[in-house]
Amino acid sequence: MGTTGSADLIRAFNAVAASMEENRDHLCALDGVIGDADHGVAMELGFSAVRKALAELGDDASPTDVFNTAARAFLNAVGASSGPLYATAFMRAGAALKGKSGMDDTDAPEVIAAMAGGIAHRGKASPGDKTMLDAWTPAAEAATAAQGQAAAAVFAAAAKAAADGAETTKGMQAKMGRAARLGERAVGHVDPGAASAALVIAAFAGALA
Amino acid sequence: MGTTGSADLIRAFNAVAASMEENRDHLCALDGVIGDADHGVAMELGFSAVRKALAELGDDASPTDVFNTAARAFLNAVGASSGPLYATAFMRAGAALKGKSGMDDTDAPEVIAAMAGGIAHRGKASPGDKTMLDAWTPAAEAATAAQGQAAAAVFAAAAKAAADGAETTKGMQAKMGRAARLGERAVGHVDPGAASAALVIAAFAGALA
Amino acid sequence: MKTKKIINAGEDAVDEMLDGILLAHGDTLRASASSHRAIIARDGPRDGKVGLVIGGGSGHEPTFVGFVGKGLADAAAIGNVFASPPPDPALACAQEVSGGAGVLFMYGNYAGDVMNFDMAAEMAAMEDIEVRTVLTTDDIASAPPDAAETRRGVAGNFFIFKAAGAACDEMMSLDEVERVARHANARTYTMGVALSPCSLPQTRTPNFDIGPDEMEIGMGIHGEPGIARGPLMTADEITDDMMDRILSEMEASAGDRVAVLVNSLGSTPLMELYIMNRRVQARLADAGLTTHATWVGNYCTSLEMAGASVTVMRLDDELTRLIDRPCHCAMFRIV
Amino acid sequence: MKTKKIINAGEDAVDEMLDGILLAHGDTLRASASSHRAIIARDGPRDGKVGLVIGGGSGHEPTFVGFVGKGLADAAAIGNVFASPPPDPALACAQEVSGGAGVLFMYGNYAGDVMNFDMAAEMAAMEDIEVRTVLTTDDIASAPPDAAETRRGVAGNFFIFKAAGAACDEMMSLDEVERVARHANARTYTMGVALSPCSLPQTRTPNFDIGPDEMEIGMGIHGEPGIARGPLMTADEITDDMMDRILSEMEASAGDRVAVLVNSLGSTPLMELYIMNRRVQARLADAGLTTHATWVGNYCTSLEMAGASVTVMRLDDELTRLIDRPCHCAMFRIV
Ligand SMILES: Nc1ncnc2c1ncn2[C@@H]1O[C@H](COP(=O)(O)OP(=O)(O)O)[C@@H](O)[C@H]1O
Ligand SMILES: Nc1ncnc2c1ncn2[C@@H]1O[C@H](COP(=O)(O)OP(=O)(O)O)[C@@H](O)[C@H]1O
Ligand SMILES: [Mg+2]
Ligand SMILES: [Mg+2]
Ligand SMILES: [Mg+2]
Ligand SMILES: [Mg+2]
Repeated sequence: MGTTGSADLIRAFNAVAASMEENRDHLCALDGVIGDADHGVAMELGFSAVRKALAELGDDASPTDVFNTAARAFLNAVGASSGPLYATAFMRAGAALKGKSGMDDTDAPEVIAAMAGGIAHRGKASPGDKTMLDAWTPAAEAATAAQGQAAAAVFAAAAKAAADGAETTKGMQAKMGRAARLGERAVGHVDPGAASAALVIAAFAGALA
Repeated sequence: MGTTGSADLIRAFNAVAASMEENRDHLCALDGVIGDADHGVAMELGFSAVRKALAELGDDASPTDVFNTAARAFLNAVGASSGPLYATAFMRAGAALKGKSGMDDTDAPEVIAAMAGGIAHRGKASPGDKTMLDAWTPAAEAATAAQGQAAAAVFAAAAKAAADGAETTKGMQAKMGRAARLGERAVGHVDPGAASAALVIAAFAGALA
Repeated sequence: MKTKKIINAGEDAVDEMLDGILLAHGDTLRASASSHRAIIARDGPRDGKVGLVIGGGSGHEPTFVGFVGKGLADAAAIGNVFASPPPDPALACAQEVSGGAGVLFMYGNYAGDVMNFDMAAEMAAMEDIEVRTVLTTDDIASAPPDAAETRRGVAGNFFIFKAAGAACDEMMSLDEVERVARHANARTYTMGVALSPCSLPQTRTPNFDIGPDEMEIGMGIHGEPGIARGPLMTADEITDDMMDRILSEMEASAGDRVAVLVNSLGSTPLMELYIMNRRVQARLADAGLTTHATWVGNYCTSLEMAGASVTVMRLDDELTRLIDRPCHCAMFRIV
Repeated sequence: MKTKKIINAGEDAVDEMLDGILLAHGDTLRASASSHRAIIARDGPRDGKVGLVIGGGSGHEPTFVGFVGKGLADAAAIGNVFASPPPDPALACAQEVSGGAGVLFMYGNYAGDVMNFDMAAEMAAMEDIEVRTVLTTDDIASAPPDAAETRRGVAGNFFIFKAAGAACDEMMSLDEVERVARHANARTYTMGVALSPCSLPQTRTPNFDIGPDEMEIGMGIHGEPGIARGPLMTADEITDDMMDRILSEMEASAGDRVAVLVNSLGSTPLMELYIMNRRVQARLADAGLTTHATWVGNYCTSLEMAGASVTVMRLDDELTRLIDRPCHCAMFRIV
């Protein structure tokens, strides 16, 4: 059974930062259609702040330290909707790993579910509301179903489910966030937060592989 | 020997108004290059105010009344540079015809020279300064040279000279008006006030023919 | 091709703006020592006075930072462009302005702002600072009347914050200030129209597409889609459309007094705003209403977006007194 | 394709704007009975006070009409967009504000304005109103120092009018007011940069062409060509270029005090202006100068043109006192 140490988690966060940089304009364009065109900026800014904060962590940082540091850095750099949502997600992930020196493969589903739970708690959205939760909820389910596999495989399964979930948001009317006032007009467009969620999990999966 | 009555003069002013309407955007474009892009608006507005004011004149209006009415209407509608210049031109033309019931063919050169003189007096420009005077001064000279011909021919000769004069402004650096700060950069472009002057005189010539 | 802006690095725009603001208005404003995104009125805190904290994303200047000063807000928490501030600046604001009588958070009703300010309120509560929250929801284009509480807060902030700030300045209790703030919000109605987009400093890409002869009625101040898109109409037609909607919701009776704000979203010049105001006032007069006061200008902007909004606040004696009360802010003054 | 504007008929824009202004600010402004393009302060005339009449083309709002009010100008003569007013409104202003101590005409140095206001001054003289004229020439981009008297008047009007208006309000004699006005003008330096054009309401066509990544340094406030065109630079580079030129002309000594105006030409938002101000203040501090007061915003615009200007006025004790003196205008207040 494998264990993902703090250094690996930091590498994974760095991979997310690189992915957000790459996808910034795409995510802004998605947000431009049904929101305020800044989601890519928020995600890039947030994860580049995370990368910077993690680079300053000592070698003895625990996985909980890594996630808590990421939470604080993301929140303070971003604000917006994504800030509290991802900060809460990371704080819950950190709590799930409390006292551990690494994330065991068997911890991976719980970590993903904890993040999804944090987002649901903070944002009070329900599945089908056309938010990032429509990527995170199926991701958590897929991760749970992949229990027993290596962390990379768990994250890969979650990433696949998140991407499919993001795709389903096209058919939804938004109930939360800026797009909620659009009614019918939001239908046909992917929710930017769901799209970025799939990228975040995919970057984790890639880095852990 | 022919005489141009007040009604004919009013027709001539109306022809100018029509010409300015037609050339508004062209004159604005010329002004856009070396000035503030409004010369066509000013000329159209001015002569449409003239047309309106002249339409309200009684049948017994003298040529002097026509020119003075035009002066006041133009000035008050326009302001700008063109307003005082044309108002002074028309007031001088009115003065030149003082006490007369019509403009005799032999008066025509004096009327044109009076207008040119009014513009020179008000604007204090010299020939070569790249202003409307570079159309009006040669127009007055050509009109004087055409002394003895019918008014229409006098105006036609003046119009031709004004058009040639306007063309020469291309080679000039501006010394007066908004373009004066341009130095070299004004060279190569026709002065909008000179261009419109040629059109004004040509419309007069056409209406009197 | 990137849009043109007079900026340095896009990601530094907000902090450099705040530097410039503090350099220009250091006599009335300062940054909190604990968060440079918390801008505090030099006047205050006052013992026993409720502290008013406003805030939200940048890009709407003079909203929010320009409305910090004696008689209006005590502090503003400043986010990135079009993004709620995180909890820390809001918490710093609460700490700095608390005079022992509680703190009121007021901001536009956006999901992100609610989450961040709520987190800050929880953190303040742990420090024994009582925080209440009143969301502004004046944008009548953003939801039907039966869901009025879900509407966005837009330019009407100006009146709603002003009333609440004056109530604080009058030393009303937190209960009373909260009541005034809710009352002011309930009586404030805004309709906007957008003609052309703005762009974020970081992307310098237009934040929405719109045809060269189109306008969008009800567009949000971050470029969120509105309620109808159509060909550009005349000033009178646009204003009539806005006033029809405002008047039909406002349920005013002849003789009522109102305050009016005709606001530019950014690049729409005063000339156009005053042309609109001419029609606004005609419509109010037709409805038998009396205009107590009118403001015209850039009060709640969306960077360089073209467009305008009309806000009408239905006054009563209390609101009239509060709106008239002097205030002294960096970018707004009543004497 | 026509540019987008919230207007009715283009040729009605100025008069409809004035209607809207009077409806919004009827407590401080009125139109003259003899010319609806002559906007008069309700406060006044005052016996023995010099009357200050300002004016020029429309499209620069809040310049000129917004600076009419107690302590600043007594009246403004309003022209068509970017066109001097004819003599009649200027004459009406002179008649309305004359308090027996003479009238000062102040306006930007443009051929058209000079001709029209001079005609009005002659007409006023025939009615035994003594009129003096001081032209503003603060645009240092518009001519070299050895031809400073031929320069255009631009955003620096704000300081120059303010000083003269305060001098009138202090009941200085016409000689003294004229001296102050010339002195204020001589100490005021403006540099501007334009990024994108505006368009007249009547033509709705951009008034100049500029590349999508270009800017023009020194462009006039009517879109008159400037001194250099080049690729868009950063805010700091642009500001440095402006400040280099201003500081090299200003001949200030370390310890001198200045007043600063960072002005939007129309659509450039406050965020960009404050980013510029950050650099302006750094440059002033580097030069050992002290900023006495700073104004940032839309003070002298060119409709919706994008761009900005920086004005620095080198103060002495008298100018400091005059700039600080309270004034109460429709669109500008000092308390
Ligand atoms: N209450 C919520 N719960 C979960 N996700 C939400 C909620 N509100 C908004 N979101 C997500 O946030 C995304 C927008 O994020 P972002 O653009 O960064 O913030 P903002 O809306 O403040 O500009 C939306 O696409 C949506 O997925
Ligand atoms: N002092 C002057 N004497 C003669 N003509 C002048 C003078 N100043 C300007 N003009 C003319 O006026 C024209 C510009 O007129 P117009 O655009 O209507 O006014 P403005 O410059 O006020 O916008 C110039 O092209 C020039 O021919
Ligand atoms: Mg967004
Ligand atoms: Mg012109
Ligand atoms: Mg946002
Ligand atoms: Mg002009």
